[in-house]
Amino acid sequence: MDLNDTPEQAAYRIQVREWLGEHREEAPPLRAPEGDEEAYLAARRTWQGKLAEGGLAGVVWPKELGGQGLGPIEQVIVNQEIGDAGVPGILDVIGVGMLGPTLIAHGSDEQKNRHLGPMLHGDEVWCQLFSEPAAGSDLAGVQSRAKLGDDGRWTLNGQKVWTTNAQFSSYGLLLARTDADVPKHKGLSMFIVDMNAPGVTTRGLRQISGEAEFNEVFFDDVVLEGDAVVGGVGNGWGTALTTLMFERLTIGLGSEGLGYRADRFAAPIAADPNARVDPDVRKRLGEIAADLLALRFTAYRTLTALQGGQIPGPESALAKVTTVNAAIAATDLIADVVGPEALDESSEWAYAISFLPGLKSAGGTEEILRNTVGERVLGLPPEPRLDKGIPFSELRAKERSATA
Amino acid sequence: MDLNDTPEQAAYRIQVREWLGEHREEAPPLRAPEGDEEAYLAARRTWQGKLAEGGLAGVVWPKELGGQGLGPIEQVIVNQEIGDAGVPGILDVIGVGMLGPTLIAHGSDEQKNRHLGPMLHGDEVWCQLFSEPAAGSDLAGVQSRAKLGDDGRWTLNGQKVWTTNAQFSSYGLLLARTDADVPKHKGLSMFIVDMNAPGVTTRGLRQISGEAEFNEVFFDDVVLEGDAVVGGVGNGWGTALTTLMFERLTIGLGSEGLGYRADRFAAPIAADPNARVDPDVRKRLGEIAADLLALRFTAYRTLTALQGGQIPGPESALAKVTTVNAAIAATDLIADVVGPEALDESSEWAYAISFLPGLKSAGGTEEILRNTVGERVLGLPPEPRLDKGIPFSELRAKERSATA
Amino acid sequence: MNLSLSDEQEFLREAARGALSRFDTIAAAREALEGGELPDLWPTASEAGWAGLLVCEEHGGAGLHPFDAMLVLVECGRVLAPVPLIGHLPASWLLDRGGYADIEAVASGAKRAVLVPAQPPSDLSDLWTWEAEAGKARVPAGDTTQVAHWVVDAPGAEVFVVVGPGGAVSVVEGASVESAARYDATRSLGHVSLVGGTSTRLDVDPADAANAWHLAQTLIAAESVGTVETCLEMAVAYAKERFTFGRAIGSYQAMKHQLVEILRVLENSRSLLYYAGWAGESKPEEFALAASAARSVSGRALDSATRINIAVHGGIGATWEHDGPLFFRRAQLSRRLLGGTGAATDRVAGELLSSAGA
Amino acid sequence: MNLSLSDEQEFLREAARGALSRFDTIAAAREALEGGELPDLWPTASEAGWAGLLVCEEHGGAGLHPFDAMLVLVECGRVLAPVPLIGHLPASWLLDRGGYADIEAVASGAKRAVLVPAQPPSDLSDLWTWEAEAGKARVPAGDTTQVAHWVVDAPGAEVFVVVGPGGAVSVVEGASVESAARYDATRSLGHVSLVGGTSTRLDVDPADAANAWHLAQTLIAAESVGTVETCLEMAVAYAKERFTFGRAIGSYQAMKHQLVEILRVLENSRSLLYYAGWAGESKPEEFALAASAARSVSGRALDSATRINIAVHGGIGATWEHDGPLFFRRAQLSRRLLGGTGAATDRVAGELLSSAGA
Repeated sequence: MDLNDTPEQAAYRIQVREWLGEHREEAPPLRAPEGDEEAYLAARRTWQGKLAEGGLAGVVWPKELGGQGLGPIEQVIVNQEIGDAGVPGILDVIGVGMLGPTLIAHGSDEQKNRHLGPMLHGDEVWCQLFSEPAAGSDLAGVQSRAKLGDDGRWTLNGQKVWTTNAQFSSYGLLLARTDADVPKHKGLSMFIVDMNAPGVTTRGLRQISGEAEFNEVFFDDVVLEGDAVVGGVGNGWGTALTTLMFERLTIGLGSEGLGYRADRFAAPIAADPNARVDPDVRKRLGEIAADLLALRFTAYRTLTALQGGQIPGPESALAKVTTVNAAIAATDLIADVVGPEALDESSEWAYAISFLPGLKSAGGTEEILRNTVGERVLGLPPEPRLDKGIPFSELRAKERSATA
Repeated sequence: MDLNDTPEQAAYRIQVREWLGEHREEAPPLRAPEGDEEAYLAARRTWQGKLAEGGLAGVVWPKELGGQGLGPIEQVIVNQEIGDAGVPGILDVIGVGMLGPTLIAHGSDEQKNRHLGPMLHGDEVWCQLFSEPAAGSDLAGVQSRAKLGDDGRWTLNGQKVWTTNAQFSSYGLLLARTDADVPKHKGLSMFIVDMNAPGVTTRGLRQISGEAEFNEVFFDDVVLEGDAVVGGVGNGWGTALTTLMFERLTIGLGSEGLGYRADRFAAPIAADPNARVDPDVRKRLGEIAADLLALRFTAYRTLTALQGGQIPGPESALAKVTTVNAAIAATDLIADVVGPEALDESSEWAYAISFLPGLKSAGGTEEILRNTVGERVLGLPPEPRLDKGIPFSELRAKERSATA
Repeated sequence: MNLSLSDEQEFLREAARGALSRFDTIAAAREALEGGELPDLWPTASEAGWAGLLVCEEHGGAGLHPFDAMLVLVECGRVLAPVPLIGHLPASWLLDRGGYADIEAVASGAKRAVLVPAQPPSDLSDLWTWEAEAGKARVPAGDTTQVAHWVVDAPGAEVFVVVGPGGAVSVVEGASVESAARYDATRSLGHVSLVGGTSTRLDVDPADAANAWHLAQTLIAAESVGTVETCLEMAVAYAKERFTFGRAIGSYQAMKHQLVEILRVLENSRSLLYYAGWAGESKPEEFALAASAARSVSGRALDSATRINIAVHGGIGATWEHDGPLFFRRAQLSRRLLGGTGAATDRVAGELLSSAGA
Repeated sequence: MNLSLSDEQEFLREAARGALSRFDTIAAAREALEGGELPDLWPTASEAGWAGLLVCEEHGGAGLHPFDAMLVLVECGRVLAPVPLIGHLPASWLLDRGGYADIEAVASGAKRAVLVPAQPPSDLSDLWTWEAEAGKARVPAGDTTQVAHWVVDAPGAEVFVVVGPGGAVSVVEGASVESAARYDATRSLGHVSLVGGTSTRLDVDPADAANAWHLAQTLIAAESVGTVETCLEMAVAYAKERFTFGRAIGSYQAMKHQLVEILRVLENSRSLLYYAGWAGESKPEEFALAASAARSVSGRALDSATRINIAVHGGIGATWEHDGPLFFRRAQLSRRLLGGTGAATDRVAGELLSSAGA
């Protein structure tokens, strides 16, 4: 049991640290200055380009595609050193972490050559266009339709939702239905979509807090070239599963607890002389903190597994359940201790209290995560499926009649 | 809003109280003296007979069948006065409260004439033979088999479980399968079974606490006369639903919280000067107590509904969920406060801690209760049923092959 | 024994629902978060006779009981209607008992009153206390402290009924109020400075001052019950019409059991409103226990119901356009006002421990 | 970075599982509730080298680390094996550090030692304390108090390593033990009277006395993890084979999600065993925090897992013949020993608040 680097890893860490030492002055600040988001985005893109040139982006991408051809531990070392240097990481985590690897696995040579370079360098940011208003948990139920015309081009109509970064993305990877007359998993295809094409509209989706954390994206008769398909027509579901696997990996390698650290929550309580000696407050804080501390070593265990060549399984989703619920309990506790002042709109706690209910469903509801883990990890039998083998078009008709 | 009696109710209450004042000296103690259970049971039977003669048993039974022909409020008045007088109530609550009313509703005249009198007077105690090891939540899945012979008599084989009072019952009301080749709800019939017949074996079923709160009952080639069927061959499910409805009614009229009263739990905490000022202890006690206090008025609301001619719906089951969970939380709290001494086998708290996990499942698991309330009260759609319309014999075969 | 509503109570409830339905209070709640105006419901409340609900008939009121007031508050809670009754009703009740000269104006609604409440002593402390500006401690009522914080319904009130040291009650006119809206724009809230106001002692018993506190607890409890009712209705409706994997989501146990959990805590809360109503009218020695229990259970119900409602709606339930977040905001602030759900729960324990120790 | 078990650790674990499998400890746990004899596992433990696991090699031990001891305790917990290591191991570790003369006999298992532990001071109190006989308070360690209550593994021990006032450590031989079995017959427990024993001061730092307390916390945490593992396996197996309404009960969300909840808290508990093991070996300043967190999470996991296991089994899970109740009894007692899960949770908070306040 050892939390230290191997000699090779230590050498790599020094190399990364040296590069950061030389270039940290060129980095933009961690957060955008008030009212200057445009310029800040541009600076973040430039910085991503520098990181890519320095070999600190696409660490696990193959060398021939502009990456470093290294392993997940090296990626974590880069993440840690970037964190310690107090500079931002790459802007396009979704592209480089999840969508690029999907293209690498399923894309054509032309697609890789055209897109991977600008993605890696931050010249073109990408977004993930999977979820829809009626297809969240049941992702294979997407209704966005792409129709093949006689000219070999596709016409896309539909709506996506919960799309991070759509407002400044150049491209999106989009899951659409290309055949409604086969069972739902079988009629899907994956497309590359130019976010600046005519017919694409992006609208910010405001959350409880009032901030627009996500976007809705609308497609009205958007024309896609025949070569926009990734991984073959009708193979969209398999391609999507690859993306989701890389999503889990990105989460598994993420920093502990999405920034919800035990010490952050302890600070406002330590500041209140009544609260810090109150047995009820201490019990609540102790339980929350112990849960969050566990996640730190859960991440190390995941890394150990990765080093051994294992891919993190769906059980890593349980860390998200623990994180979100602990963070909810922690912000509740803090508001109980601080009182209504903690609910002032300018308070970081009010923001977290607003943000967390949505986070509970983001990336799959807690219920769906528990189903998946129960079935895939514990081997429990699935629920009876009413949609098995039924053509998608009939499914929708059935639902409409049931709620009519 | 009035918790007082109407003038008629007040008059009835005085009448009941006077009878109890005259006869309370004849009552046995509330609990059996150590090591003298046999004699105590006999005394309880005699006392039930006296209550019946005084009109304090079978309050809601029709007059012509030995009852008083009164309403549920009068039943509650009797319960309250018996409680206040510090004497035990009737011994055979299950017979008089649930099984007798089922016979009244579905039995033949001969069955009523033969059985209701001795049941009401405690001469013959009854037990309910519904649940089986493989048919608890899914009661319609009973496997006990009754076969009709050429001589018009039935031969019964099978096993029942969770049977209260079986060890001293004269008769039982038993749900058995009489046709395995039709869907499961349709092949059931209800029987009156002589518990002293050859082939009936009763065995105490010990709980966590070490006490035998329930019994298992085995039937080996037990012969039942043709007239033992209640409510017609193949109508067993409908008859059973009547019993379950009276079960809910009995619970709805029961005393608040199955004896788990807030003040009982407060006593040991009040006795500890550290605990009684500890904010965490107080919060836990306050939450538990508030929940239990609610049930007192839930019972009054149920009574109000009964007076208005309504039958309590499945939502009354939620009171059981609240009670059991509050009692578990309360005994936990007390053991935390008192320490390991609370877990001494002689402690009332150790007994409750042992008893409560079983109570969680008794009378239907919490999960089944929540399903029922969700569907019948909130109108939520049921889960897909895999056993609909399939003959019972094929169902069992399917299960066996699935687990083989 | 009969807990049915009387015909008058049924009428009161229906009338309240009808009167409030003339305003789109939920849309207003959202707009107010961005600076929109809330509708002024006080004329409606006055017209309906709610202002004088607890003032005796000879002083121009309706002479009704706490339970009747709770029925109105349930309706307010259902639609997040900003009617300042939690402040006004206990104040009017104290003014009535204390022989306040201008009581008829208070009963008619011409003068709006507000209770500047103090939490009565408990088995742990013999102090009367006010809400602290921030932090977990409370501050001694009145005297040296001249600013009462987080007073519900203070903005716009004319008559301040202030509970001070020892439960002494004064009428202050001319107090200044700093509005202190936080997170839930429908909750009128202010810091009340008593400096510069004219104060007149009101001749009421400290026991009445304590009952005014408990009365406020029952009203915020009732309001919570109404909000929980709406959350349950919203969530159940959505669970029936939203499909996933070919089934309505309400058919899944994980959803169904959460919805039933709302029903369970709602039923428990309702039962405790009856308890508090009955005790308030017929069993004064149990009013503190009953009111505290009602606040405790309904406060926790409000928190879980507003969260479950969002979760049942999935991602969409956490968006600005959805109504779920408005109810959630209500819950987050409500549970921390008037001592918070926590103080009420503590008092339930304290009442029981005192009895058990006696 | 590498948290995999070394080959030696894998071997230690497999060997422990193998050695314990030669006894039917679960059946013995049931029989012992009715006065049956428990198997004496000390010879097995000594032979396997567990007695000297934490004693350095030059004193006849294996010179291993807390994490290795935890691996053995997980195996004990899996089958409710009554091996008195929670008392012996921290005692042996202190004896080794303090230069106890007869350490080789302790390391070989020829002499069984027990820690009479004291809870070290916290941010709230600078007292070292012992378990009270009953009630929520704790009592100051040693000095005037001459009886230590609820000492784990005291019955049958020869060498008592007593932590007294200020964290001073003494070796007492000839103390008398009143056995105090409660509820879980597999848990060796006693009240230790120091009157009449001969006491020798052991030359160790109070920091070591504190670490002995934390070490005991990690061992009871590890034991809990093993018990949770078994409960999860039992419950999952039953959920696959038990059918209701034509489906295996494990296919219902209400069951499935509860089983996943056991997995979730089990995984968190396991991670904290790693944290405690790592801190115990390489990060002493975090050992108190890590050990307390491990105890807190695994103690709560033990409680919920044993309850869910019973609930998944339905009525049958609450019967005497079933194994579920034996695990439940273990949980009910364990969570109230060695300060209880509560004191560990409080210490987690205390450690964080001290750091935040500094």
